[in-house]
Amino acid sequence: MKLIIAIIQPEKLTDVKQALAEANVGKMTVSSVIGCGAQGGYTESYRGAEEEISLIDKVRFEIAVNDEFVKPTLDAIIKSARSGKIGDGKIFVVPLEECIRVRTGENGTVAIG
Amino acid sequence: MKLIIAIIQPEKLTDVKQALAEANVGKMTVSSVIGCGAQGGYTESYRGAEEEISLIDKVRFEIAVNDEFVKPTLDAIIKSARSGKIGDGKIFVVPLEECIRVRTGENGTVAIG
Amino acid sequence: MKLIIAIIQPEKLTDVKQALAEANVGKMTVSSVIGCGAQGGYTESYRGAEEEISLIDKVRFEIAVNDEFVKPTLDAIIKSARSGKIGDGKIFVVPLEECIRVRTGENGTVAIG
Amino acid sequence: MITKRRIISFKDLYKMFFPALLLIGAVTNISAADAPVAFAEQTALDELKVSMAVGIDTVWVLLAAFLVFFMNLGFAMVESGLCRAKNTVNILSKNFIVFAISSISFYIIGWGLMFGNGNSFFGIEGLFFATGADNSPAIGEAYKGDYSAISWTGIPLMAKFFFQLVFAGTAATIVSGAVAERVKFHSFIIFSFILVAFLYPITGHWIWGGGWLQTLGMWDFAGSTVVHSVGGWSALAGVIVLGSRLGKYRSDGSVNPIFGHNMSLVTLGGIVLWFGWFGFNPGSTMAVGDGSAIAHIAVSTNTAAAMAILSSTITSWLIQKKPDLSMIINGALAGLVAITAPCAFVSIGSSAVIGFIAGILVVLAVLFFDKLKLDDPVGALSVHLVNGVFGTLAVGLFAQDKITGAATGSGLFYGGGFKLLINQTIGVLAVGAFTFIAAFAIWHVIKLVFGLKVSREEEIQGLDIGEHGMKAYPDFQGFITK
Amino acid sequence: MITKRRIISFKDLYKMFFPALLLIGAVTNISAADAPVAFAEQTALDELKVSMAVGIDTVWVLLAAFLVFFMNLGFAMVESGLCRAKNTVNILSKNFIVFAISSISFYIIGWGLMFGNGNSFFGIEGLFFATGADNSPAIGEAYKGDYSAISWTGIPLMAKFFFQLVFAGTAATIVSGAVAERVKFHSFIIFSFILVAFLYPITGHWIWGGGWLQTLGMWDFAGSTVVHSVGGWSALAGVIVLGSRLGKYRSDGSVNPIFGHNMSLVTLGGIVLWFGWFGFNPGSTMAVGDGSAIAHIAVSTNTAAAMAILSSTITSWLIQKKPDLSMIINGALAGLVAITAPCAFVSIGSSAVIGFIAGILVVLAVLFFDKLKLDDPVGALSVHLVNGVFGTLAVGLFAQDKITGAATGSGLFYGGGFKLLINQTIGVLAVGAFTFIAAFAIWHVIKLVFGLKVSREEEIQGLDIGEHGMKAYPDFQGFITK
Amino acid sequence: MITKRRIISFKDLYKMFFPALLLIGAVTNISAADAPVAFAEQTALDELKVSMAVGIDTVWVLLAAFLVFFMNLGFAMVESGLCRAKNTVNILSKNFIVFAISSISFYIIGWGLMFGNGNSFFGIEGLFFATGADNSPAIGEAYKGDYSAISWTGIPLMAKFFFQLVFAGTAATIVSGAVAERVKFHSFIIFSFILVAFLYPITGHWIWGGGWLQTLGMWDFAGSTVVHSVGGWSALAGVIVLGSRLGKYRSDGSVNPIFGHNMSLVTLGGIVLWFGWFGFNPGSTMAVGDGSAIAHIAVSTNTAAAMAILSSTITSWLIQKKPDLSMIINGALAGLVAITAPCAFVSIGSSAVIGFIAGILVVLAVLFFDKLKLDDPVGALSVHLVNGVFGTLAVGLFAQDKITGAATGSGLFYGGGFKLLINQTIGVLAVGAFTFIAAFAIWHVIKLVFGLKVSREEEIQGLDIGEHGMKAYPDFQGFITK
Ligand SMILES: Nc1ncnc2c1ncn2[C@@H]1O[C@H](COP(=O)(O)OP(=O)(O)O)[C@@H](O)[C@H]1O
Ligand SMILES: Nc1ncnc2c1ncn2[C@@H]1O[C@H](COP(=O)(O)OP(=O)(O)O)[C@@H](O)[C@H]1O
Ligand SMILES: Nc1ncnc2c1ncn2[C@@H]1O[C@H](COP(=O)(O)OP(=O)(O)O)[C@@H](O)[C@H]1O
Repeated sequence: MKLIIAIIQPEKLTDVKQALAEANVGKMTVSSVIGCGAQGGYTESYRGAEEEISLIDKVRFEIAVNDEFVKPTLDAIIKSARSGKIGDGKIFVVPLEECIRVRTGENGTVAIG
Repeated sequence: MKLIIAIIQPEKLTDVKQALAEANVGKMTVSSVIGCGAQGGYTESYRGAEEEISLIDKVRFEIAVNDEFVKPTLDAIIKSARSGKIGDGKIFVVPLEECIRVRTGENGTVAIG
Repeated sequence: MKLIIAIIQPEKLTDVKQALAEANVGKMTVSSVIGCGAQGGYTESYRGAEEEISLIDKVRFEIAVNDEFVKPTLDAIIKSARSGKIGDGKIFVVPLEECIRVRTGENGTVAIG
Repeated sequence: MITKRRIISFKDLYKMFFPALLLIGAVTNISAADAPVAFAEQTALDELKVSMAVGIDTVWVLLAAFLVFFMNLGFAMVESGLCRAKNTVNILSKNFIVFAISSISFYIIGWGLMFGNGNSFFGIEGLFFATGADNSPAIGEAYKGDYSAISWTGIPLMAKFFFQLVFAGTAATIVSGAVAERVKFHSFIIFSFILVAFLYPITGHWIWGGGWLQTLGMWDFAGSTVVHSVGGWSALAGVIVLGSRLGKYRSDGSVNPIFGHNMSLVTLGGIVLWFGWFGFNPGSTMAVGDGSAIAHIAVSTNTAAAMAILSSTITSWLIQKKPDLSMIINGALAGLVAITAPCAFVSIGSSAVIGFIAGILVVLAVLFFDKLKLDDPVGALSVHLVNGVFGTLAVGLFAQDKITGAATGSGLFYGGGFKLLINQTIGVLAVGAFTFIAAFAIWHVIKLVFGLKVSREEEIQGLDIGEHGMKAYPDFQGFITK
Repeated sequence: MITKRRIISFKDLYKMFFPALLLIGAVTNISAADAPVAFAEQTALDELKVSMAVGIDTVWVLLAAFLVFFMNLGFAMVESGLCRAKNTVNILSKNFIVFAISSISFYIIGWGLMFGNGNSFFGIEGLFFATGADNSPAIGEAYKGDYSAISWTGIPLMAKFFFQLVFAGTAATIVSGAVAERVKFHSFIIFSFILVAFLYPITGHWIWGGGWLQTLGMWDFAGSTVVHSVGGWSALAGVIVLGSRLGKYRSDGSVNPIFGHNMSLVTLGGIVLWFGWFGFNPGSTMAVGDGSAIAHIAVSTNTAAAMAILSSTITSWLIQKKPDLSMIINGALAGLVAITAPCAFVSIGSSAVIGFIAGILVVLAVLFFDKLKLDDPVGALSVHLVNGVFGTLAVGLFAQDKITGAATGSGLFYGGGFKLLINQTIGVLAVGAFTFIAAFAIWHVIKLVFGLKVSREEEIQGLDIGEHGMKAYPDFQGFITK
Repeated sequence: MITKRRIISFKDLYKMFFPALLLIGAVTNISAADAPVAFAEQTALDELKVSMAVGIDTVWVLLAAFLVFFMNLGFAMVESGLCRAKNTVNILSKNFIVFAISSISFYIIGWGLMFGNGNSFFGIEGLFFATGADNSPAIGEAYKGDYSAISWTGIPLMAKFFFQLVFAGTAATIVSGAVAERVKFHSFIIFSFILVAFLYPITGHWIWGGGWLQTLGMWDFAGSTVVHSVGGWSALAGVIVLGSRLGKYRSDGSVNPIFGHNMSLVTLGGIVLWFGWFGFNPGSTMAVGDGSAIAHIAVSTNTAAAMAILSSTITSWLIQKKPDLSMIINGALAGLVAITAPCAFVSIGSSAVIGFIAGILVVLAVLFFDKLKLDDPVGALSVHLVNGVFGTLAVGLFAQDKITGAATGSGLFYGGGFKLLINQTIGVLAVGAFTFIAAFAIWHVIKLVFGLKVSREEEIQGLDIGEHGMKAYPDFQGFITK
């Protein structure tokens, strides 16, 4: 089992969700983050003082999947989140040792979906 | 050492915190997320247009624990977060290679608590 | 490759970002969390009712780095986030199996930076 | 109401005399003094005097009414600000629609029940749609029509109606806050309609419409009882029938604070209400006269509010260890509610004392109602019920006969003995008993027929999604990427 | 405007007579009845009468003007609340600066074009800076100056100017909401200047400035057409030229809801607008007289708003399954816009019917414009255009001759036949055609010269950062650690 | 103040004459023309005239006072909106309670010090609780009482008191914003009490209470100096003694922007203040007369605000590259402050120029104070101090003798030479020196006795938790799951 963490552009949220659904990945946890990378930021100006904002709004996906789902999930995300512009984001894959469904207490691969 | 990630229903936050305390797990990081899974969403309607909201508010726990604490922590969460209804959430366990306490620079198992 | 997760005091955000830049770590994802640990909370009082707030605002860094960058990154964070007071925070290091740049599809160590 | 007829009879004498004169052609006390030759000019002068006064008085009453209307904003902001974000759309909707409901129900029958000529208990003539016979702005003897009880003011019928309408609307908005965050939208609408169509006008008739309390000599200048405590009693009944919000009281019986979501809105609302009160109290003269009464009332009203802010700040500081803004704002409103009945009958000094007491009362009342597990998210009971009662009784304590013209007789502290205080107490008890029992029954019927409380799930998710399918702050609740 | 001159001529007769008399020294109908000896006193009496009236009327008109000015807050809050947080600074800036623009452009030339003596189409005399010859407060025959069309009210020139200015400002703010979340800041400013300097005054001259529609006998008491539909037509042209917001319409053609970010502000704005309307409509008498007209108008205005709230709630409940607060508030405004033209010409009962219809119309119109893919974030078209037109036609249907004094003749439903309805229709069509075409051309020119829509990237990031370099709620958008 | 006595003496002549006449039984200039037989009617006429005027004037002054009171909302919203969410409850609390403090302190002694008969420096008679001898509404010669300096207006004492009270309150609210986000709650309360009880009334006495500046011939119609610069000087002293907010200035000396948390509230507040200014300036006539003065003032006030918005927008656009809404709103207020002194003494054209300059000044001043590391979160110094001074001097430059009746003599640009300008300058310097030094001393004493600034930890966590134990927006700050 793997835990897939993907950082994408906010406006891609629905597309990615869509694409994941088509890849039969229907369960995920999403959060609002700010990120900094190659993408240039912008300047905010207030009452004559300026500030360079380099942390830009992004959306973070956290998806636990069984090994056979890793590839399709990654492909779905890449396909749907890519605009080709700097700032498209990253995907990280972390080993997942255990997964438990709170409702039933089931664990392991059956608990993921 | 393990990093335990738990996604639960917002209204269970205090109960889970309570249960963890009783299990002598007093340190944690919590964040606000939205999640999608088996639980059905709801429809928002605005000025005649409708939208299906499938990403529902959840609370995310991130708890680093030493191995002997994994079981009690999981049990505490399951016990306290379970309502038996769809949407109760998931727990993920990820291997934790290192843990450092910023204040002191201590690391490893001593730094966790 | 490692995924470094750091929880710090909000007011240290700019310092840490600064220090990371100096350590040539320019890419990161940041989020707003609340945490509970040794640091004491405070009491909120409203219309005669009181509540003990033990979950305090923190900032969470998530940084994917290649192995040779782990040490400098940790040092940079510790150095810049430390105030010596309880509540300074924690750093967690998790194994990172894969990293993909959405824009290009590149993966592995090249995709991190 | 007698209150005001007296004010007039002492302050705007001419008003009582000349119209009569103009109609029955008698000789006025003034022109009597002059040579007959001057008579023609004299009457011309009188005519002018009256016609001018009608214009000025109408402008004053309408502008005051606009200010009172504006209090709807104050209530909407205070009440939504003191509740949670997830219930904001619902509270705003209730407060926005409730004045529309009031406008219609008061127009259909409320006005007639309250001011129509009738028996000691309710109006009978000109009952529907304010369309009874009426020769306003004729006043006093000269008035011929179905609404004699309010014929002491020389303004057009529609001006009288509109001014009274905005008062009726206020009573209904009071209830909205107390039952917030759990009441079903349509059930609240139904109750509001009944309140303004029947409950409010009936007790209003007793005190302002020529009913038995007015005859008895119970004085309520601008409505501590007629408006505020009536709203308060109805709210109390609602809170009891409805029960408290989920999680308000911990298993150990202690109170779990449910924080209001927006103190900026609460403060905004508080200042708007204070502003509107300058229409509510001074406007209740419904005549300008020589201006001294309205000026006095403006100052007594403001002084009471100011003192109540100080005393509620101190009380909250002492009890809660830190000054609680929500308590301070409740304090200001408490002072305003308390001075509403006595504002024209007491000295500025007395208004300061009344305000000071009100500010302490409201803080203690909030804690008290929570002890009783009566869950009132916005403090409506502490502000409008407790201080509506206190303000009405305060007349019996602090009144100074004719201080602005009204022959109230003096209160206990000014050598008037217990007479006035007893009348006030009778009024408080009678109105309280009637309104509470009737409201209690109505809430129950509504509960049986339509249901009253939303489901546990809806309460957790919030009434905004449940009742309206939308959020108040979509960009800040959860997050949106549009 | 004739409307009002008639009101005066029937209700404040003396106003038309005495000043003339005072100047030409003739004998008045009243003093004529008296013995010559009484003459001196009589004139003194007349002088007093007039001088008093000037004071009262000026106070009334200025206070009403302040209320109308305050509507700027209402528009700013409703419009920003119905848009997204990321565009809030931009919308607020537009609404805040637009009244400044209007103040200047109306002062420079707008007032002159609208009220200056001229031909049937626009004013010519005293064109610039409201500095034409003028002997206000003299009225009727006695008036000598460049602004005869508005000489029916006996107040100082600056009072007339200020009251008309706040109306002009309203027309411009209407446009702001419809083009929100995508229009370039400076392009909007330019359009607003032109609108208030030329478009608004020209059609205004037709109806209120002695132009051809006024002569024809088209009646618009407080501006359903002059103010609201003119704003609406300009907005419609803007929406068409500008195109819709990114992502408003899904590929499948369905509508993607773009939620307003702050329902508390929307409600606040709605109540403020309702409050301001009590200056807008009753104030348009521009004279107090015996107060009966302004009282009637206050009640008809409020009744229409109340009924519109109920009907829009019901309609929205039926169509959307749950009552949508944004629709209910649009409903209230729809009722107010619809009653603006007829408020002084119809009975309270009729105003209830007009309001009820307006509330239904506005909900259907919102759905309708979305079907046409005309993207109007705040419903400005449905409120101001659709109901501005409806309200103007309603005069032709519900008018009752002289109900508050104005000799409108009766409408279709009151035995007046089609005459009035036809005049109203001509007015609606003429003003609509002229304003829409002119506005359409102007928007196009601005588009070519300065550009109209911000870039896709800026629209995604939000106009606040793009146009102003700042956020409206930095502590809640993303997060800040200062 | 002389200002106003003159206005009256030129515009409402009868007011100065008849009451005297009524009391000393002399023959008026008018009745003199008539046959003695007409005398009786004449006096009756005069009586009526006066009694009517008292009513109208009282209504006008009270309604204007209500508008000025409402400015408290404007200040509360502008100031809290320009600060951070974590300090909102504290700022709202300060602004809400400060008017209560003012009401009490001005009632206890402020009024007496300011308007009581006394020497050139402060009032002595009728010092406490506004309870001195007084036979208002008698005016001029006819007035017998302790408050002669304000006997030029014929309204009841309580109306005079209330109008002056709301002005005093304004001065105190100005300070609140400048010291925001770091001052201890109770220390601020103490300062406010002293300011309104002593500082404000003393300089007020100099200019409006019959003091030496009034005698000298220094003119401040509605309070650019008396109210705004006094508030500004007190704020400046506070800012210096208090020091800047944590992290406002970077180690490299550059300014670290600390964003205001809610631009919607700031805009709301800005419009409310503009609205309230229509009571502040036109209301300061404290009499209606023939309405021409109040109409002129309404337009000059509005024109200055509009021009200031344009010039501040342009300036901010040029300097900051993008138009900064917070600067534009400061601009509007700057224009209003600047026109406060001259509004009744200058032409509409001049008011446009004054406003335009004010809008530029305020933007430059904001940048300037930041250069000096004087940390003023809301721009109170730039708006009220800088433009209060500028507006007062503008009288010396743009005044046109008797333009609305007041014999100010003409300013430098209208052939009056330097005389008036010198008087104005003396006034500015004297009031500035006295207020700044006194305020500086008081702030220091408070600092020593009670402490002034909250701890570093509290400043980081926010004063809402530190001083009040609650958050302003609990559902949006961090997150709540209730
Ligand atoms: N090494 C990293 N660790 C954590 N987050 C990263 C890392 N690299 C990129 N990100 C996230 O991905 C986002 C996009 O990265 P960026 O470098 O701007 O674009 P691109 O990936 O196309 O080069 C960043 O804003 C950040 O949130
Ligand atoms: N595979 C997964 N990856 C990430 N988050 C998940 C996953 N499965 C469930 N979740 C989180 O758990 C929440 C509850 O899951 P859901 O399927 O709705 O209920 P249940 O776990 O009882 O079946 C989801 O909203 C989501 O946030
Ligand atoms: N075991 C843990 N798991 C997850 N988060 C932790 C853990 N320990 C500490 N944290 C995070 O670090 C923050 C600071 O920890 P705390 O114990 O208060 O200070 P210190 O680390 O200096 O002892 C906490 O608020 C919490 O967010």
